[in-house]
Amino acid sequence: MNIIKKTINGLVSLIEGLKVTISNGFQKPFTLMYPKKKEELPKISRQCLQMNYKEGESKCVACKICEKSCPQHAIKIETEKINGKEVLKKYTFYPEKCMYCGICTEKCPFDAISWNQNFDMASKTKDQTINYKRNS
Amino acid sequence: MKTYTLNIGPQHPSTHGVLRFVAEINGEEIQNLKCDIGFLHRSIEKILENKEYYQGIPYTDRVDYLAPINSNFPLVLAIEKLANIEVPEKAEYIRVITSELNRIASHLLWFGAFNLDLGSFTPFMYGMREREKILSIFEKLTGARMLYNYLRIGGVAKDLYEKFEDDVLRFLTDLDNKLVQYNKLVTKNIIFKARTQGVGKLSKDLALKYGVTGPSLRASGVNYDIRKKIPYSIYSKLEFDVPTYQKGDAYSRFRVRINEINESMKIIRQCLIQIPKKGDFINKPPVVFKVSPGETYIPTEAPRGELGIYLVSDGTEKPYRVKIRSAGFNTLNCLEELAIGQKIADLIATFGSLDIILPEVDR
Amino acid sequence: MKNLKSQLQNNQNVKILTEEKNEFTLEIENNYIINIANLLLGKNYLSLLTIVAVDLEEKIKLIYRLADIENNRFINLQTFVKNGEHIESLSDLFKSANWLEREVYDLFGVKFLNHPNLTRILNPDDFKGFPLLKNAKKSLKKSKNPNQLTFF
Amino acid sequence: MFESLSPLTIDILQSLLYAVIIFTALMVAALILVYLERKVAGHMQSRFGPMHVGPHGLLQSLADAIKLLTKQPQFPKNADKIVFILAPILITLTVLLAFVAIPFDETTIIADLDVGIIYILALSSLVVVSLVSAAYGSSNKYSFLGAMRSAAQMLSYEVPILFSIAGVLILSESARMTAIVEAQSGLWFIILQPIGFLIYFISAVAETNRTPFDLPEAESELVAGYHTEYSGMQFALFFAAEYANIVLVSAIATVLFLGGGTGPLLPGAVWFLIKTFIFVLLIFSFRWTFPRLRIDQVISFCWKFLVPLALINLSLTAIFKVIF
Repeated sequence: MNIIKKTINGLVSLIEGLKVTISNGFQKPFTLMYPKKKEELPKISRQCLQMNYKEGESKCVACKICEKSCPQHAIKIETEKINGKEVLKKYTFYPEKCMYCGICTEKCPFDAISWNQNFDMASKTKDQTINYKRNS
Repeated sequence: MKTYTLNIGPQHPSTHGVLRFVAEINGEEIQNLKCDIGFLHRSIEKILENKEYYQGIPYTDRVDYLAPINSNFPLVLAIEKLANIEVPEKAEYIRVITSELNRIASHLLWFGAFNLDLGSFTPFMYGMREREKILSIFEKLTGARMLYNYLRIGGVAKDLYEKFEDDVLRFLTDLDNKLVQYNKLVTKNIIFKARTQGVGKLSKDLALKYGVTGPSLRASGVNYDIRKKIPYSIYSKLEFDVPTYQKGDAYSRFRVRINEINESMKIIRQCLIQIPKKGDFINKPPVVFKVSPGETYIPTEAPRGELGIYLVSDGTEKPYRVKIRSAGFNTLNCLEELAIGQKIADLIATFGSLDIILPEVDR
Repeated sequence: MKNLKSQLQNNQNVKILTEEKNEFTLEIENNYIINIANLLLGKNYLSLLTIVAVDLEEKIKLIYRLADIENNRFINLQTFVKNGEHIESLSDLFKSANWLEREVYDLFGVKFLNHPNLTRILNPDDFKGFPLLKNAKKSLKKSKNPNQLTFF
Repeated sequence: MFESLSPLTIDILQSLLYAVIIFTALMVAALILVYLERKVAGHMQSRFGPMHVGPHGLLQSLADAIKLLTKQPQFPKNADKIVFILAPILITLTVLLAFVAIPFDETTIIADLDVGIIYILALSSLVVVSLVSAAYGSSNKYSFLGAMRSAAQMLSYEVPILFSIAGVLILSESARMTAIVEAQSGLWFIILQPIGFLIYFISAVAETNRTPFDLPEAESELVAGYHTEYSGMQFALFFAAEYANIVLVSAIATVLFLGGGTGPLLPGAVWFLIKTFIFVLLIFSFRWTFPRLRIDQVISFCWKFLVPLALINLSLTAIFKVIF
């Protein structure tokens, strides 16, 4: 008798499980068909570092706080002297070194760098990772 | 009897990262087992010695990438203890809410991976589906899906966003319904029971001798939860139970973790009620930040057990030594003894039920 | 608890550094480690949770964190090992000591006597030097055949 | 044009035509089934399954087949090359040959053998030979373990299958497939033999190495079991054989228990396909719901539960038959 009871209980448990999976089969899938539909990323999502501009000029004053605070040394700042003042010449961001911790944007006192939601960062040349370059 | 050696891993479907077993096998029975670890050794302890205190936090994310906030926690607490920094109450609540959410996410992933080890694929997808919802909440809150770098010395990085409470509550009610389904699909399933009950029995004695902590210890009948026993943050103000089972087999470990999801949900609901609506979310330390010399050990309850940080400071802006005590290291050690006499299938089941991830073991 | 405290205070080899509600920090000479650990094991301190090693340039500080998990009591056993000195292994008393001591050996080069299998655990076997020492950069040398890693 | 041919030649030509049609149909069916399984599994797991190749991913398995066809065959270092190459051919051959005796309709059958069901059983027990030779040929420990498991499992489950079919044979009084179908014109045998059907179905799942009995290829333990070392077309043959095998056991179940190709309105072959299809879907949904058993549990479940139950069922059927 015990065996029969056990068998029936076992069968019932298996059928209950089947019910769950089959009923899930008729519900709407959770997947987002990625390349066709894209979820809008929240504004604070950290995907690619970008330089902020004000009236066509970079907000960066080349204080190098971000460069120093970056744990992975993913930021390189080159400066030059114009009229006796240190001015930003070239701001390079190395995405392959970056670990997207967000410390640089947090530390920046001038709101000169921020994150954008462009996670599709593949580019053909390394030059395109340079965020800012002064033409002179 | 002639035995032969079977090399399982480092590339193997169910080694949860990169682990290598060298098993001496007689037929299907394991006679001797050696674990070869270190494939994911990144020497995070050494890296932390060379970074300033605030720079070290993102590296602890990578200690246990399934529960980054729980791994941030001990380091932040240790620095605050040595530097005597007060944390605003709101920040404490945010920390607890996020770390409990992270615990749920980690357990959900484990739920899936364990079932995958036992050969059923669908629960894995269900676990991932629920975890994805948590990750979306975290993305809105912290700006990243997996490695958040959210806790800061003296608080958290960002304030809660506007609809955070609604999002979390909606997720929790959804998860309540889903857990009932999981119960039907997995917990009561006779094949699942046959595969896990009595498998990988970790006796209380053995668990204590190996220094096993966390859910695996609680499944062996020891009621030890650091959130209760050495309360940190605001856990002493919160009401929750510590699920404990006596048998110490894979099934008990499974039940403990599923119950822990429920307890975490309880904690989050309490926190959402008690959290002060106004107030600072961070007590910013000075820019040039130095920690007074000294040393301290802070244990916390991570999803996998006791995650502790031993911090030695020499008064400069960089730590002198950081030791990360990971739960997985001790737990994996006991697998070498547990596996003897088991079948290969049971080895995988036992290993899965112990919830070990290798980046935490190798650091 | 009080019983244990008085016993520890009477023991000449033990120095109580700090004392909290459920946590002691003791300092001992490294050749008494087996004795003291045995004593504590008898007092229901069954688990060795971790071994912390700190490199203090000329010597290495070892902190054994023992726990009586069921009664929520902890003891940090602190001892020093000078460069080139040995320390007795605890792997007979605590099962977890096996891997923990291997880890300390691997990263700091502390030699444990009577350890059943004192080999590298996190680093590959042919790794030279001990990476977590403060002067590790000098001692770290590239292995001769970087492409041929042998395990075990 | 055909008048000049002798009746024997016509017979042979007709059989050949049937054979070609059925074999191609089976290979196409395997492709469709792979697509179907992925789609069913996808929806059960609240995802879409293949979506990108063709509308709703319809051409996905075709693309996979082409990819596998164009791959260079790989041989492990210590492989026994002849055995290694022959094994996938052997398994496909055995499974396809079994279809010779399946009646899709009252008339659509290649060879209506007197011992049709026995012939099919004999062939399906040959499958294990090819699995073991695949493992032997590839000289891999995982393959070896998988093959040992499959040998133990498939040999054990032959026994309950035989007993459960014997019950049907007692009722139908013939081993000829068409005769079995005819015998069910009144009542389907699933009603007369519910326990026999259950035993057959469970054992059939075990015979096809599907979850919960997929130990020979248990991917979380043995990587891929007996076909760990196979790639390209050889792997595709194993794959096709697995799906053809599923169709085979479902077809047998349809013939033995669901009255084969009989039903109102629609032609017989369509009914046959519908019934088979239901079984196939059921086996698919098993795979995506249940965990895997352990080898000792599989064997003891067979010998301690299924075989005694099948024996009881068989003797009850015999007594029933003698009395009435």
